[in-house]
Amino acid sequence: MFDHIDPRSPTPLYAQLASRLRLAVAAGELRPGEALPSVRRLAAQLRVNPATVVQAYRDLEHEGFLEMRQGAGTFVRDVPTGRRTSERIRQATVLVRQLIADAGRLGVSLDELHSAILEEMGAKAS
Amino acid sequence: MTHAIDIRGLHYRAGRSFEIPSLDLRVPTGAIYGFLGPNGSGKTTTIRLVLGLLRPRAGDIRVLDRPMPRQAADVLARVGYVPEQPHLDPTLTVREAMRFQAAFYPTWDHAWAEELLVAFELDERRLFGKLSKGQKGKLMMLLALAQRPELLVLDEPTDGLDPVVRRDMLAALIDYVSEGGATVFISSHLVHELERMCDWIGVMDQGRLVTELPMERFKNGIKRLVVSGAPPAVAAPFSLLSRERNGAATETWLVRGWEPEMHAFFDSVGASLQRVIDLDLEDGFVELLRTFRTLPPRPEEVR
Amino acid sequence: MSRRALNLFFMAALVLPRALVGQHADLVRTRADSLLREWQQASVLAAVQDSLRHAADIAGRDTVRAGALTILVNPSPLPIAPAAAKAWSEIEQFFGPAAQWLARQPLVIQALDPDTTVPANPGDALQIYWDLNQRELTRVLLGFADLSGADPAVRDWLGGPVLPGLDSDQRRAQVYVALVTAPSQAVRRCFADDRAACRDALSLGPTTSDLLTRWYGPDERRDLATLRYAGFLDKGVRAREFRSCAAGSDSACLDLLESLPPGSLERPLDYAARFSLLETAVALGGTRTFERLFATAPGPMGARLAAAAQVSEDSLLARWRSDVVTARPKPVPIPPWAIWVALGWTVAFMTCGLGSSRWRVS
Amino acid sequence: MFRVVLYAQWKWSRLVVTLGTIAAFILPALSVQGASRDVGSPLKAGELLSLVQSWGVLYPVLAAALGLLVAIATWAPDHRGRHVHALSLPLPRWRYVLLRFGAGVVLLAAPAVALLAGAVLATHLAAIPPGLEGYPVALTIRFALAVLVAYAVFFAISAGTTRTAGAILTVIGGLILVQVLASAADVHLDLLTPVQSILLNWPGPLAIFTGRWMLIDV
Repeated sequence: MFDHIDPRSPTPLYAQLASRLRLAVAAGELRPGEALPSVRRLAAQLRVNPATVVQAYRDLEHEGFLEMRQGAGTFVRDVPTGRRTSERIRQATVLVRQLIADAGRLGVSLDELHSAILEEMGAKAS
Repeated sequence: MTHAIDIRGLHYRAGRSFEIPSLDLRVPTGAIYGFLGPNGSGKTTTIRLVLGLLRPRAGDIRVLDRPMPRQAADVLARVGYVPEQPHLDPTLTVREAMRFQAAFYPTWDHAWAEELLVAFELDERRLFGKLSKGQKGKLMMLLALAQRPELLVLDEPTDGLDPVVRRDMLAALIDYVSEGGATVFISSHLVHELERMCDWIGVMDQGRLVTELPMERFKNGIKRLVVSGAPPAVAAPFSLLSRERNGAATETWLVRGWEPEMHAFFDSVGASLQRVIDLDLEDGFVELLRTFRTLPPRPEEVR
Repeated sequence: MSRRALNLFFMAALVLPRALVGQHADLVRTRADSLLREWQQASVLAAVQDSLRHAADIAGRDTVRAGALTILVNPSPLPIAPAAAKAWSEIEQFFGPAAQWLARQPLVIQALDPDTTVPANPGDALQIYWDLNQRELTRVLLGFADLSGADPAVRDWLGGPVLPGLDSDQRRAQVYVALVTAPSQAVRRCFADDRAACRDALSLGPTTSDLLTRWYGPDERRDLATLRYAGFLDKGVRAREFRSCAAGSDSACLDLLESLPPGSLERPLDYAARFSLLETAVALGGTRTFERLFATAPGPMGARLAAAAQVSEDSLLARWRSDVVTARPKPVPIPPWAIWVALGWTVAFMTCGLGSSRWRVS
Repeated sequence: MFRVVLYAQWKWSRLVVTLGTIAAFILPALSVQGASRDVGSPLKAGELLSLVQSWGVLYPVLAAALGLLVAIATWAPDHRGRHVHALSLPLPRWRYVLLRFGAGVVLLAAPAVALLAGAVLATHLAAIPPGLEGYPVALTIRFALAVLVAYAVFFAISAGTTRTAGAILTVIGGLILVQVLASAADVHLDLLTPVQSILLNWPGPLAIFTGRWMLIDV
């Protein structure tokens, strides 16, 4: 789940960690009520600063995905399905926006982009 | 105690060869402080001064809130040190080296030492001299960690070691830090490793401290801007480190202290900011050093 | 050519022909006669030359007298008067009135400038550099206050000059070591407080025929014959007897040792031992001891010394032995304070180890 | 703390110490061989003294060798690690040097005790002629002091950095050089004998070594 954390990327590690967790919860990899690794173990495993892990857990707790029970650890909250789909859509728009920015830089026009997407999706559908 | 290490106006000179004219360095308690710098920039000397192995000519060094090197003996009992060159006696076996070290540190944790011994897969009967470079590194880390220090001073602990050994050592280090909240002062050339772990970065070059910032501010602070149509002289809200023309239309600026809202500045001077390129720690470090050596040193706005 | 050189020449000339004894005996005889005539003529010449030099020595010196001590010395910065006085007081204290005999034996001193002159021909005068201080000069003078002339028998018994006793404690310690280590059964018995053995060891009694057997035990005799005097005995007619002695026959060894020329067999104790006995006699007899000694009739020294010291020979020997035993030298020569000095140095060097590299990580 | 330093030091110098101990034990016995009771004709006093004296010269040699080798073994690892380890230990430098020195002294106690045992045994077994006596205790005290002084001297020299050791050697070298030059230019200048007399006579440091080492003496 956390295999491609990239310390070199400009987005801070806690943000990368948080988005990975959010995705996992959204995609159902982490079922509600499941316990997350302790800050100490995850930090040691990923060899990142413990503060990074704590901040990621706190952000997600703030967003309602996780709950940190004092002394017992961190658990996945029961997220309503609507919440999970809206999260997935949000992820999709982020991906698309990134795609468009890259296309612009490469001088690819929107129509060409659109037709490429349809073609790819068509191949996938058939 | 706000800072585990607090160096003010340190001046040190060894013969004619090398000098630290004046150094101010402060490591917040509980931080993992990465100490970057090219070879020969005085990193190891600074570390030895912090540990009281060397006596400064002037300046005030306080480690764990105690003056060094006057109270070196008491402070060193609470500091774990992994030197650049393993300095243990080669004729002692791993077990004997551990027993030797344990006798000197009141806070030595025997149980944890055994745990680490197993975790690091060290054969306790082998002579220290016969261990591989990686095993020696692991043993040094073991000895430093097993004494449960409040401050860990690591001088390029993982340099030149294979990834597996590095992973084990850093995992144990992070495990200890996250458990006890100890402070780590680690110098290394493996920049991306520091990037993962450190929340503070200090850069040293030619005996002077270039900058000392939290990791985020260091990384976000340095950007490369692709600009077109900018007038030659410009007074910018950020510090312009270098300007290079690439092709007819655009220039690449290297800037420090960049804030997102500074986009407006370009409109005000009639230039257009095409792109903001982020730098990772390594690029940032390299660029910083390159420009630092060209620009005359001027007092940094620190923190 | 001085007389000594002349004698040597004559001896060589005589001894050499003996080696050719087998050939032309008459030729050798005529040769010897002509040499004899030559030798007589040369000795007359030598005598004349000596008296001439003697006269030259006396001239140009001033005489210094202290008691019976008369010294002729050329003018020099030597503190001769005070040294002579000091020496005389010591001589008189030891020899008592007998010291007057010294008046007959004036001492001629040729004082030399230590920086320039190198002592040329010795002649009779005692040549000394004049940078000696008074104490050293006194010892030199005492070294020449030799009373052997007064009683040659005492000198022969002693086996050395009859001088005033100096550093007697040191000498007695030396005698103690000799008493313990001398390879002679008489000495060992004397150490074990056997008076008669002491008498023999100090050769105080008449030289009887069995003295040799009393001096040395059988294996000591064998060592003497086969090692000490091998050079003389393992030659010519005695070679066979030498081999049988070496093989272990005691009688052969005895004959060999008795065949040695008289007086050449070394006595079990040395000059120091006998001189310490003399000192004990003076200690017992007081200052007139030597006067009485020189007055006693010639005979075995034991009786003469006892008479001079006015005590029985037995008690003289007892006192001498106890003096020597009490003068036993200290065994291991480290004085107790040396232990503290050594420990002090140890601590000193240890602290040197401190300054090594406290601040310089080399 | 002392125990581990002692153990570490034992590990470095155990060969030297064991050999030294064995040598110290058998030396007295060797020095009186041929004088033991059961031999036919026991040695005469003179022979015994000369025998004991000839062997006696080995005591100071053994003492100096032990002092030198143990001192070198003491500081060798530190030099190799260039003293970083020692200085990073949480105790003041003087206590560290004291521990090192103490450990060395404890190790050197073994040969001294062995010598005492050997000497007592030897004087007991030897047929000592009248007038002579055995001095095992005095000899052992002297040997122990000699070992101590030797150990301290070499301890100081090898504790110093190569610079201080170099300085000492240059001083000695300089003295000898000046002496050689002086005698070459036949200038009447004698440096060595006063230095030698200062060192070798009481209360000089090396005076303990000079003189006769006699297990059995007058």
